[in-house]
Amino acid sequence: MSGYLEGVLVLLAINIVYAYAAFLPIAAGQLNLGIAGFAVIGGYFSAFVSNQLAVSPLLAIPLGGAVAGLVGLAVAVPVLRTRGIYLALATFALGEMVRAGILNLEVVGGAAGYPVTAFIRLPTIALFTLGVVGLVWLLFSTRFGIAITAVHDDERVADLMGLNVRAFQVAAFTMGSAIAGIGGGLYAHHFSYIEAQYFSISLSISIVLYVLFGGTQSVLGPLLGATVFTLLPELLRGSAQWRYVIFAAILIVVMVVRPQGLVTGTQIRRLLGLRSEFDRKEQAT
Amino acid sequence: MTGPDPILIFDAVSKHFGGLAVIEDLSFSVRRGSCTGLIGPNGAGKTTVFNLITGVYPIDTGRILLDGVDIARIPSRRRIHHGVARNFQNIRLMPHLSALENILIGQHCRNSGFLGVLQPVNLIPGNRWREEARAALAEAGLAQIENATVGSLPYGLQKRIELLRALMAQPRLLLLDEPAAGLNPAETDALREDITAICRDRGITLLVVEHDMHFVDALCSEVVVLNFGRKIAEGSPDRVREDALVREAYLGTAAAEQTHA
Amino acid sequence: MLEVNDLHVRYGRVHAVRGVSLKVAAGEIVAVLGANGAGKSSLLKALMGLEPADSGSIKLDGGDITRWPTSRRVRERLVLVPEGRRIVTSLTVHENLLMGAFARKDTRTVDAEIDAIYARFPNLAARRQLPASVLSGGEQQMLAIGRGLLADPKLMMLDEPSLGLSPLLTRTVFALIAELNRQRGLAILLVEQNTHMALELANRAYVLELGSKVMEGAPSDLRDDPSLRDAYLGRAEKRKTVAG
Amino acid sequence: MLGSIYAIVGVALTLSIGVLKFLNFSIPGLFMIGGMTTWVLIRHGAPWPIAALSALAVGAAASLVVERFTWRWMRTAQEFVPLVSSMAFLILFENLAVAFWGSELQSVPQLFGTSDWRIANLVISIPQLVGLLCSVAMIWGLSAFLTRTRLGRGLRTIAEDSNTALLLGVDVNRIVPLVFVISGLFAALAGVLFALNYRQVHPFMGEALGLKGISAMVVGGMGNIWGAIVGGLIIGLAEAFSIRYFGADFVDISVYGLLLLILIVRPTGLFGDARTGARA
Repeated sequence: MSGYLEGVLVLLAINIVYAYAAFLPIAAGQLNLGIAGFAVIGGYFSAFVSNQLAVSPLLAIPLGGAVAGLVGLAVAVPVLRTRGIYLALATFALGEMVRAGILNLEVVGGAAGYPVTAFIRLPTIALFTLGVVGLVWLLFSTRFGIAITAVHDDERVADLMGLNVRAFQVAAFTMGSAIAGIGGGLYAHHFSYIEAQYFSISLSISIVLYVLFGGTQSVLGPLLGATVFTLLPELLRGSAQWRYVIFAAILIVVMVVRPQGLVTGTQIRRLLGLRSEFDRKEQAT
Repeated sequence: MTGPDPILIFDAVSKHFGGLAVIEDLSFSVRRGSCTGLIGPNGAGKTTVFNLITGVYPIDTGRILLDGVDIARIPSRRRIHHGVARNFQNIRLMPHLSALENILIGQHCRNSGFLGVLQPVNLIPGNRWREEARAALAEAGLAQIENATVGSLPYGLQKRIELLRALMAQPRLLLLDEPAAGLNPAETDALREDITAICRDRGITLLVVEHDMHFVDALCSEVVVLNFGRKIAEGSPDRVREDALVREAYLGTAAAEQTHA
Repeated sequence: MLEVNDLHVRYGRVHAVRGVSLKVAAGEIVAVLGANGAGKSSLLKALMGLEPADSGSIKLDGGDITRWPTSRRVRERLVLVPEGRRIVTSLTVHENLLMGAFARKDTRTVDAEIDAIYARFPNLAARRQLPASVLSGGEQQMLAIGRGLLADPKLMMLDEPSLGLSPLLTRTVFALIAELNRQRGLAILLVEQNTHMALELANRAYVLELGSKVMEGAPSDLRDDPSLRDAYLGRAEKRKTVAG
Repeated sequence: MLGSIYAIVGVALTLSIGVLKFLNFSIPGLFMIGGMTTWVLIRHGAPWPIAALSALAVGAAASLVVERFTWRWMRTAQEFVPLVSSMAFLILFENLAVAFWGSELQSVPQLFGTSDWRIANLVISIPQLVGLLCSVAMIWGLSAFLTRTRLGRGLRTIAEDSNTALLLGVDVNRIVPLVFVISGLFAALAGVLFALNYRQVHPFMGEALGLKGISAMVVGGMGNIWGAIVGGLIIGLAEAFSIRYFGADFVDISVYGLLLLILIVRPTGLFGDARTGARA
């Protein structure tokens, strides 16, 4: 495999992990603009552990995810008091704070960045990605997935139906944070180097864009969104800035034409042959 | 005031929004196994009564007893566990879920533990909960729409799915807010027969808000009449019909003007 | 003046108005009756252009306005006093009245007209500089009607003006509507659940059921029609018992 | 001074949030467009007033494009779809700027010579003074416009309920672009002031400043114009203090910490519920 191809695929795998990190809270109706902040926590923590304690990345990365998840759990309770746009801003502020905090943390190199000794290649990363996708997929085939969608659709009715709305929201937020941490760990261990500057609000925004582009209503949405967004710029060639220009333009157009994202639950059911007369009617109109 | 064997007692309940009293010192009871109608003019507070029972709004003063338990002190989320389920005046299904998944939500209160939540209902073909929900849909003659996204269904079908969702909670007390609104006379009759049969077979007590007096007459054994958040009459539909205050509330006659002037 | 032909309105999959035709002549009071969900409010929204008409036509003074934007209809003096009054609570009472004249071409007499409204509703005059959120339900209805009048309507449509009002206030509002009609020759299209009072006021009435027109005629004919009682599922009958 | 630039960006955002309930992330991009256009025109020999006015016009025009592709389409979509589209516009504007002018830091020539005024120990530069006066005048004018004029009342009606506004004959689809134009003007003005004052522009100059502008708006109370100004000053002060007492590295921590704290404790901001102009 050429180095270029491996590079693209690694990026793809990590972006897919990030996309699921954003997807879980979005599926519960919360826009987390602090994904990069949780990724940076998981990245630095796993790097620190594998550097200092010579622990295998296979252990250090999930550990980093767990720490990011714990931080997510700790902040979820106060932060989820806010809603809608305020929640998006609070998570954004949180992400920026974390990043700024690590920039000042001399033990992991501060603004100079932090070299990572251990190194993982595409197969390991692909395994982690498969694991994350599989877990989220399993989760969404349980009552949990239905409940999360119910909380997203109508919090009031979900509450009256006996669902613990707050618990589901905290769970989705926490799991999303943990997955973001895993993504950060994968990044740190593949590129052998991690610097906090990279994990900016722009990264968080692009991750959210993957999900909204792919569709927030089905487990396949983030996978599709991250894939298109990673591969499209590669296919477009040209200089970096023109790629971004075309890319942003495509996104704007997709949001106008198809604000629900590329794939929806209805389409998934149709794809699986679970169609019904009324869905067909919907398609016709 | 309290009839024999009440399942629900409203005891001196008041509710204000800002300075406006929407429910004032309201007391009434619902007899177990009965079908009780809650009627009154627009804005009389009928839906608010439902919202107070289910906890959409907290009450200001008073008690709401369900089988002797003051549910007004229980968080809204827990009340369905005590056996109260409802529908909504403007259908509130989960638009991104299929018909079947919406009904699965109705089961949640019977299966809400950690393990219950993590049951892969969509993976294992013979899952008990899934089969139960499918059977309920099939029984209602809706088997063919189980995978339809509910947003795409016609109004009448959505209303029936919402009713099924409430029934899935296996309530003791079912609150129906204008179940016949927007249905034509034939659909209304069919709905009335269905509701009567279901409530009789499963021992469900029914409290129903409805504008359609024919429907109320045929369905309900007792009626409570509200106006301006107060009870102005209660009794059998025939007796209420003869009540002078009820006539005024509906008519705005000279007598009513004096009352409220 | 207003002529509606075979109008259909759909929201998504709900077919709210199904082929309604109606007319309002100059100086007439026309009532539209029907149960909850009969399509009355959807009809008004379509007449104002808030909901697009699926098919059919709406004509005002002979000109087709079916595709006009709402603001143009208001400029042509077709005015709706909406259900629930829709007072702008962050504006003062006075500013709300000024908003009523927003779309007017001729604004010379606005100040005098506002003074006339204050003279008619002293409660509003007393609160003119307060935010409209302090008004009671009845005062809000007065303000909504006053605001509607400031648009200098030739046809005023009222959606459930008695909703949430006590019987006494309802009578006051209905008396005002009758007076406006008599004094200015203002044409009125009234949507009401309070059948009895609407029929007392109206010259003609239409009955909607599930989005379709099921009946039309003079109030006296409608009152005597047995199927109207069915359409109202008993309530009309009861009213009549007491009225008689 | 930076505080007053935050405040102007904050006002642009506030207008969008207050009237349209739309958190417009393209505003940092419009800020950058204002700054970059000023630099480009001055570099090509335009006198600075013409450069500044043209920059304002370009900013307003770009804002109109944003309106066409975000607000107009998305009144019915999920609440964060317009937010995301406006973020996409930010990316689009930034990378267009990079594509045309490169990503380097560019400097704007010194325009006002040594025109600093010295009053006791205070040094006041002319562009700073002009900027301050400009911003106060524009904000004052805006709030007068919202409270006193017929159109201002129309805007406040749209802010409360756009359907009611329609029923009163307000042509919402014509007035909303006006809001975008005004907020585009404010954002571009902030960019022009930044370019003339700090004499440095680059394609990503909007990000940090725009994010601080959003913070200013939230701290002050979304939708409240004077609140946005106070919020801008508070953010500016928080920066100054953290530089003084903790060092420059802690600026972001304290600013975003403050934002987070205020969101959690008082999500509607320091100045209560958000109604544009109602208390302006």
